[in-house]
Amino acid sequence: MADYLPHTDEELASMLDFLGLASLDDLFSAVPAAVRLAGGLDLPEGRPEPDVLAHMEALGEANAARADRLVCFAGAGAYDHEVPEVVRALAGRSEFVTSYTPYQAEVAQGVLQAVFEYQTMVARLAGLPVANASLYDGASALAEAVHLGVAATGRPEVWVSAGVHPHWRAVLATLAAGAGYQVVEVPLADGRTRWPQGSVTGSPGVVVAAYPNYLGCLEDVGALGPLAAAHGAVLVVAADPVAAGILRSPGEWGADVVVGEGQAFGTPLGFGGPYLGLFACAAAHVRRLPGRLVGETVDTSGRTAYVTTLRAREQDIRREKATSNVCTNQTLMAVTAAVQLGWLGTTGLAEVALRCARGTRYARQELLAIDGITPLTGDTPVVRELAVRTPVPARVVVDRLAEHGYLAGVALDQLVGEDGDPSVSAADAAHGLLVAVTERRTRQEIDGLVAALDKAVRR
Amino acid sequence: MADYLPHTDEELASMLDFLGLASLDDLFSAVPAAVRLAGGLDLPEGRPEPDVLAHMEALGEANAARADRLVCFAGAGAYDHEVPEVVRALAGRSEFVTSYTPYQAEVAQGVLQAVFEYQTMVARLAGLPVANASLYDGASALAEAVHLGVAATGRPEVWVSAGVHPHWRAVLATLAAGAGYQVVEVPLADGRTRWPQGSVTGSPGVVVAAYPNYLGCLEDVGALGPLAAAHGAVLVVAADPVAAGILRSPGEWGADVVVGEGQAFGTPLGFGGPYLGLFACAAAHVRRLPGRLVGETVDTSGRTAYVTTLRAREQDIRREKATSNVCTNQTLMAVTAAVQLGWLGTTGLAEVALRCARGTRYARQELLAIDGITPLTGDTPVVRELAVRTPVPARVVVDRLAEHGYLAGVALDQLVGEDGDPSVSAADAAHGLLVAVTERRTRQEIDGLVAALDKAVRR
Amino acid sequence: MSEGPAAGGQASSAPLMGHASEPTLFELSQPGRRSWQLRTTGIPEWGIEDLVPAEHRRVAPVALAEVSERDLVGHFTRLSHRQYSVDLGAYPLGSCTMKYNPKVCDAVAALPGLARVHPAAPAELCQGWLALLVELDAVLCAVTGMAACTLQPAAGAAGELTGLLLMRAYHEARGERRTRVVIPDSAHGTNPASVALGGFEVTTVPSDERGCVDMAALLGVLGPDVAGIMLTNPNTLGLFEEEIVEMAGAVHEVGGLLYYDGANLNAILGVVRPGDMGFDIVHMNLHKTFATPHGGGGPGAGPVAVSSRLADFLPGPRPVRRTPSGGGTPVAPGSVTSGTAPGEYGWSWPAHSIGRVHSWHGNALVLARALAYISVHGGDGLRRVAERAVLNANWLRVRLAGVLDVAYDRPCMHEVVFSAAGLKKRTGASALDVGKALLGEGFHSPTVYFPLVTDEALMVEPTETESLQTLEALARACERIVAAAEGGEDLHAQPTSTPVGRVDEAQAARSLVATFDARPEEPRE
Amino acid sequence: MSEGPAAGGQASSAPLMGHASEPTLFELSQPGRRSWQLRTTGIPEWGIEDLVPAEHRRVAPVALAEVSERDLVGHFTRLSHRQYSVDLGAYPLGSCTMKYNPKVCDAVAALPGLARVHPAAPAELCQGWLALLVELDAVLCAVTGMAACTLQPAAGAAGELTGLLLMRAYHEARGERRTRVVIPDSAHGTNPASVALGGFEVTTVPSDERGCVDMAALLGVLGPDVAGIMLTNPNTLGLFEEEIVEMAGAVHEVGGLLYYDGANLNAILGVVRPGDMGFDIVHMNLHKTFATPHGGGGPGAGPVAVSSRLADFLPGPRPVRRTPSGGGTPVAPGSVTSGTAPGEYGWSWPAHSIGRVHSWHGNALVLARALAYISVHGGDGLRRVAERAVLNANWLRVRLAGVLDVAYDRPCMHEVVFSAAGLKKRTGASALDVGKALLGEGFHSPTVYFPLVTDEALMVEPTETESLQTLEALARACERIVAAAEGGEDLHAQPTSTPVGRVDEAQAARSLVATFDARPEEPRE
Ligand SMILES: Cc1ncc(COP(=O)(O)O)c(C=O)c1O
Ligand SMILES: Cc1ncc(COP(=O)(O)O)c(C=O)c1O
Repeated sequence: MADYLPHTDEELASMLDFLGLASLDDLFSAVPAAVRLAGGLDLPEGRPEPDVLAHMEALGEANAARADRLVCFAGAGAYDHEVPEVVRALAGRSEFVTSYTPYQAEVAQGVLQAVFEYQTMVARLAGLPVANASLYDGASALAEAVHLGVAATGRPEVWVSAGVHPHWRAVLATLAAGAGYQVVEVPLADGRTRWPQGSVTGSPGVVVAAYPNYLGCLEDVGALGPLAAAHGAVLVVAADPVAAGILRSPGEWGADVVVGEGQAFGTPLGFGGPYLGLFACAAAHVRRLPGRLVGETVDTSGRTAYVTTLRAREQDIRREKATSNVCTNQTLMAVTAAVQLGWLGTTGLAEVALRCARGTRYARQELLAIDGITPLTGDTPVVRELAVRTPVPARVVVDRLAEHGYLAGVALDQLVGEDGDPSVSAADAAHGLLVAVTERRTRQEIDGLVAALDKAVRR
Repeated sequence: MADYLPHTDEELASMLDFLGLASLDDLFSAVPAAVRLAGGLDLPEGRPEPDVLAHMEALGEANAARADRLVCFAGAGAYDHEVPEVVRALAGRSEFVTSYTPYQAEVAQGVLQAVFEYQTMVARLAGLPVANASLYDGASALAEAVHLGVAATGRPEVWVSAGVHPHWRAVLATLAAGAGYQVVEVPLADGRTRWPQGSVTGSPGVVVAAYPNYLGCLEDVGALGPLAAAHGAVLVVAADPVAAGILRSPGEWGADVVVGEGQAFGTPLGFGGPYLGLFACAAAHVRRLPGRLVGETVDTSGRTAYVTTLRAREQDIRREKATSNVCTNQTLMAVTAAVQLGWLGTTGLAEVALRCARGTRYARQELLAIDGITPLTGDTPVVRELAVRTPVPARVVVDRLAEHGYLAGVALDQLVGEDGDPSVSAADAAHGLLVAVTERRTRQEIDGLVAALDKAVRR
Repeated sequence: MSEGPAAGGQASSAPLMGHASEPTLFELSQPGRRSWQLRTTGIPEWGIEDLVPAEHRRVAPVALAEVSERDLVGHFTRLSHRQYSVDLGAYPLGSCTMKYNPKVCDAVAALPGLARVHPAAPAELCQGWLALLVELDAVLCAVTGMAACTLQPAAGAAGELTGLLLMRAYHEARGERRTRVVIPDSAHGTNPASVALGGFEVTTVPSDERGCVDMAALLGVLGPDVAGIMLTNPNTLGLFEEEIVEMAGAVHEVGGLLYYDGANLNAILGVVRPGDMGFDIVHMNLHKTFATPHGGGGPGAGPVAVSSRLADFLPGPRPVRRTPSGGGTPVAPGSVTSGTAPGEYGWSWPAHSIGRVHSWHGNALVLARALAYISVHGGDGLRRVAERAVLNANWLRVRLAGVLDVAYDRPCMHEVVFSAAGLKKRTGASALDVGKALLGEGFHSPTVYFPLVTDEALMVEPTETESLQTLEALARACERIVAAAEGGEDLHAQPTSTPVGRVDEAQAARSLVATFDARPEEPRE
Repeated sequence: MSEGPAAGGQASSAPLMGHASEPTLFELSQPGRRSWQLRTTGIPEWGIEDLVPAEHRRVAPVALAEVSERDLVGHFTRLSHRQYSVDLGAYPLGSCTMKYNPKVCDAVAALPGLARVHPAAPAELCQGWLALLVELDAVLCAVTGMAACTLQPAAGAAGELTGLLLMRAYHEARGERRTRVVIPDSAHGTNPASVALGGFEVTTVPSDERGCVDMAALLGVLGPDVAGIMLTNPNTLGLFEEEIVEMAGAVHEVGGLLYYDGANLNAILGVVRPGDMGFDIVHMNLHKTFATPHGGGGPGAGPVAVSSRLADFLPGPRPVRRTPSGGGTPVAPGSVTSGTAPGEYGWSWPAHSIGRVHSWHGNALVLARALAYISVHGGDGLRRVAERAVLNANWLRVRLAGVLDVAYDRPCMHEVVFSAAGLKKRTGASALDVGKALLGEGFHSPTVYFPLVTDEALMVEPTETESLQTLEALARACERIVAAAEGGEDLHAQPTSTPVGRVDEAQAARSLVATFDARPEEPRE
């Protein structure tokens, strides 16, 4: 009977008395008797905290793939980056963790200012003037960008590169069913999107590309600005925010909207969530920006202060005219990202990106030296991740390597799902392995992976 | 070259310039050249945080006895009690962790009030009116109590029951060498101290007993008040603060000073430290109370406020006339204890003590059912811990049980040391095993221990 | 800030030390400083030229702040001191269920066995996580009285949209094209927005004088083109829709579905289940009902549970306990253990799945927190939660009846809506003024101006974790504030004891400064 | 507190929300409430009568507070908001070395492999801990230039007493009974107190006009009955004792030993080692020099390192790397690895050990923090620490020279002592007043009235982790304060922006209320 309720028996009695009620049941007299639960919930009895914690620990033990047991070479949009204790400690402060959405600015300057700083950082990363306070994850950020683009152009045709993360495309497809978009997937070849050339049919309101794409490749994003412009379409770039530390910003490449997955900035792998949807856009679109936005202003005595602003775009004002329904977002992850990016700073982010690229390059060199392993994306440059073809099915490789202490990567067919991906051949899906090398991976670990893989593909 | 220093190269230059110095070396011109370190410290190069953390983790992996790997039945003054996350979270708040001794009360009400609450709790536990803000550990609390007693009575003869923790007695002996006390150890038989009866020689200024003693036994403390009074001595009781949850308080038994080890209140085993020296005393001795003391008062506008008080007892005022030199104490552990005792509350402390007693009783019953295992302390009642004789040397038992996942207890000879303890026969020391059962131990764990022990002593 | 440099070590921005503004991290920055430290890797240190083709190379690094770890810590610690939170005091924010968040859940979410698992790990290597999700799925079905669940939606609104897409898929599968969704006028703004994104039109039904859906009006708008209705019960006025069974009958009669907005589920835990009331689709806000904390605005989690006829449409893949045939089998709450047989758990796609609604599997660590919270309480405990939440709200309703006007003078559920309309007319003090004055009294403000159907609404949700003493203190604070207003005090000046006074929202919107780079040249002060 | 009940959920005591007092936990208590939850054990639930003989049984339970977890969290979170700390801002408290405490050390101290190890585990089962201690021992010897070390003393003062007992044992082993220990008049109060507890008499030597030990006076007090001298260098005035080599010679000449009080070690890390200056015994304050944080007053750690002739007297048991012969071998810093051979590390008793000085092995988790801190810095890094600490102090000394009087106008080491004597004479504002006013400016106060040899001392130790911008802001704050005093403002009213104003210390001492139970019947307010 342990719980978090303060009421003593005497207090219960006196409160009921105050209300003129005979029992706690009487509180629910408005609930029709016919539908009231007779026997209580069909749930096990409550258990004390330490028992529950022990159960959760046991569940954790049953996860062989934990990154403290298997060296993590899996990526595909979720990465094992360095998160120092200082970031965990600051972002974990209970004032940030246990507050609500900052509706009362006078007592919410902590979250508001942190989000303001986050917005600044994301905008700078994207190379665009404004960023919102976060969305759920990369996929939802992409979907919101498409909502924005369609609303801005009034054209529901959406061209999406197959280099965009398969799950994000899947989410977009799900939501498009409601919103009524026509999504056209543009396939890859050798790791590059084959955008339609010259005069083509169709009239996209939105064009979506990835930079680098989910196979780690740097595509010719330079061509996209003109392509989108030619159609009067909004150009959305799904960018990897870590690689952005060494790459030209999507804004410079002409993107109108930049979206991304911000997990890399201080958030644990956490089996896929909570993560962080990054969203930045050009000034022209600021009043269509989905979700919350923090602005700087002053208080009555002229002191700098922060407040959520441009509420008129939001669903609680626009109701059925809203183009987004997001309310609760991922603020704590945005605050975490602000702390992590504060920790990294100008030089640190560049260094992390550089180290990822170096590790990827080293792993590529060593992996391709294994007999039977070939690149999946030709010689298209990769900086963040690399896709190789393995002689045995990639799922088998992953299983075998787990026995040697490595999570070798992500098998492509697991990622693209049962139905496959039009841009990946069935054979490539089955034999494609996506390997991510973050700045945390050492040469020794890569050499170990390569040695184990060498054995595994020949067994 | 990663460190925590903010100085940029430009700033270094400008600061040196401001001082009219040519180099950083010039800052040390007062240091005679002859003794200056030429080649720098003979230490390895600095390593980045993640490398150091990994090294520390590896050291932790090399500790087989960690309580998350071996079920902990070791006690002897250091216990594996429940510490909920809420206590760790609150006591770990950085305001408590990174502040200094509360010299500036206006900005230290947090620590001061928490310590005031701690003092109240310790005093109530002890059954005495006042408690200090903490001492280093149980041993140092005992030594300080003896300092107080000798100073109060002016008599340097100290009678100490051999039921007092062997290490505490050892520390007392070490410090007595400086202070010039004559320490007389009074031996145990069957777990009870054989205090001198009738008219005896000697004139103790201080009498020290343990309740329960380190073998877990409840001694006849009722006789001690009169004994001490007969000699005009100060009665010091070293009490286990958890068992105090169900035992008559030492104050009720007539103690003038109560000391104890407060580790049980929220502090991890931590290989023996930092722990928490508990210290409470009768009103008569308040001006001799060692260490810091927080008092309640008001601020200029009459608001309740807290401040360290009776500073005049302290070493920074009394200097060579001080009877204690303690300055830095264990405040954070005192704050932790206040939180943990706040979490336990009146019913929780009693419940923990009761559960320890039940577990000890159950373990006793099951252990003594093993062929060849006998009690070491006869039928003297035990509530906190129990000592048994094992047919094979206790150290061997501990080693063997470790292979089965148990830290079976503490081998007596390890505790009493190479020179043995006058109150424990050599045979008992070699074959004595001290088993502690906290409220965290389940029946399944005890049954497992017993089954493994049964096998181990017969192997 | 006082004149002088922006200094990392100056605490005058912490309320403890005074009320200056905290400089931004960018102002604390000095080129050449750093906090970061990275692992030694031994990998060849190729230059950027060797790694990235010239045209892709960034010309200048992304300009972030450059601060020492010491200044980073000072900055964010001081910011935390400028932030109210449940851990500091009561947070009676209506519709938000700001109850105490047990710390044990932080420990759960930090377990390396949960926090450090990659979401794309093969099922074989993450059996613990799958078991956890399967267990939570079963538990949420038991709590809501539904048949199956998706854990993917990341928040309540995402759950709403998912639910509406399920509604659409369901009707389409039956060859029906229904275009309208009915929503009461007291509904939360996310409901109509979700309806629009789901590709439906909104039909609004008014509330009657008792604060409930006007039954006659409802009957009037129902028809064969109605896809369904979205309700929360208790509704956003904190009142239980007593005619829910009749409403359900009427909606089902015309072939529509009932959607339950779970924002108010806290009130009825263990008392009545949405499924038993006739709902077909239910979203839950785990960050409210199951205390997974709200994180200053998120993350949340918005699982959606459905009746059996909708199960085949749920998003995929779903975590399941595997059967030899390869499909999933339903599990009973509490029947999941960690001593899983190899391959016991896996992923499965519902036959007519609408597809994914999340990059991965939902806000997994939030889900783990919710399961821990529920496990500690058990069935009985959850019922106690509802009882105490409702008791607290009613106690405040009666206690404050003479102080503020109760919007609907009848027993409420877990929250109660007051109106400051009378007060405003008499004294000029608005709902907002009362809320701001409460800040100065040591409490968070209630929700103001929602629901829209109540004039000058003050929506108070004390939650079950606040004590009678706290309720009494809150009531006295309200009394003092109202008395002050009646006594002629101008509440517009409130609050005065907070880190900043009232902020100029109009200026924020008029001259938008949403990043540091958009700051006007001359400093404001 | 405003009138009304003491309410767990009212945050008006948090500076963020106003400045009321926080009720004690006892006032928040209500019989019947609880926070605790304990494991299910399955052990028979014997009653107390079955377990404890009647005469030993407690009649009534220990009266503690009874609060909900929610109120526990609210209370201590609010208390934390009433507490200044390094993490909030600069803490230029002289002699205390309040530098930034790296968070990585918190992670180290929380590692289950370190935090959850029982201290009486057999050496075989705690090889990692033993290796850690052996490594730290070697590192501290390298830093101080000594031969061997004990890690047991729990703080600086405990180290002092240990050192004096070593001194005593050393002389006694040589058949000498020396009775006096020399201490400069600027020494910290623990030094004379430790001398007394060590069974020696104190002989005080004065400082000369340059702030250093008066050499002539020292020579005058030395003799065959002098056991040794206790010094800190730089001394408590922040000045380096330039004649240290001569002093060491003179003390050694008469057969005495030199004790180094390590409170100021931060200033000379990597620049000069106490061993090289001629010291025989050195204690270190790891909580100062090696940033193990000070915890609001502790825990600290005060290891004592000694020259080879004192090694055999060290407290035991000592952690050692085992030799086949059973003894220990010295190790080089950095040579310790975790891939230990079984039984590589063990415990060993020095031949003539003075005995234990701690219940177990010292404040082990503090020691682990210190080793982590040192490992990150390495030899070079520690030297940088000293350089920057000294640079910061000198910069402030020169920067503030026109504002406050520098006690000794010459280059200082890591701290600088100002005097407010002149200011006080001119304006009535004392050192204390300046310190209190600094609180209101967002800084912790310097150490005031220590060292005793300086009138109206303000002892400023900025430490190396504060930035130039922070120093400048601190200097400006001092300027503002002095200007205000010169302008006739009464600084006695300061601080006004803190949670409480100046506290009545006299009343605290006069009518002692050291527990809640000692509170006078009627409330003060
Ligand atoms: C009634 C109601 N419905 C829906 C929502 C939206 O939920 P979320 O914020 O989790 O997206 C809210 C949140 O405030 C709500 O109060
Ligand atoms: C010069 C000096 N010596 C000794 C000490 C005592 O050290 P500790 O507080 O760690 O016992 C201090 C502490 O302030 C000090 O400043």
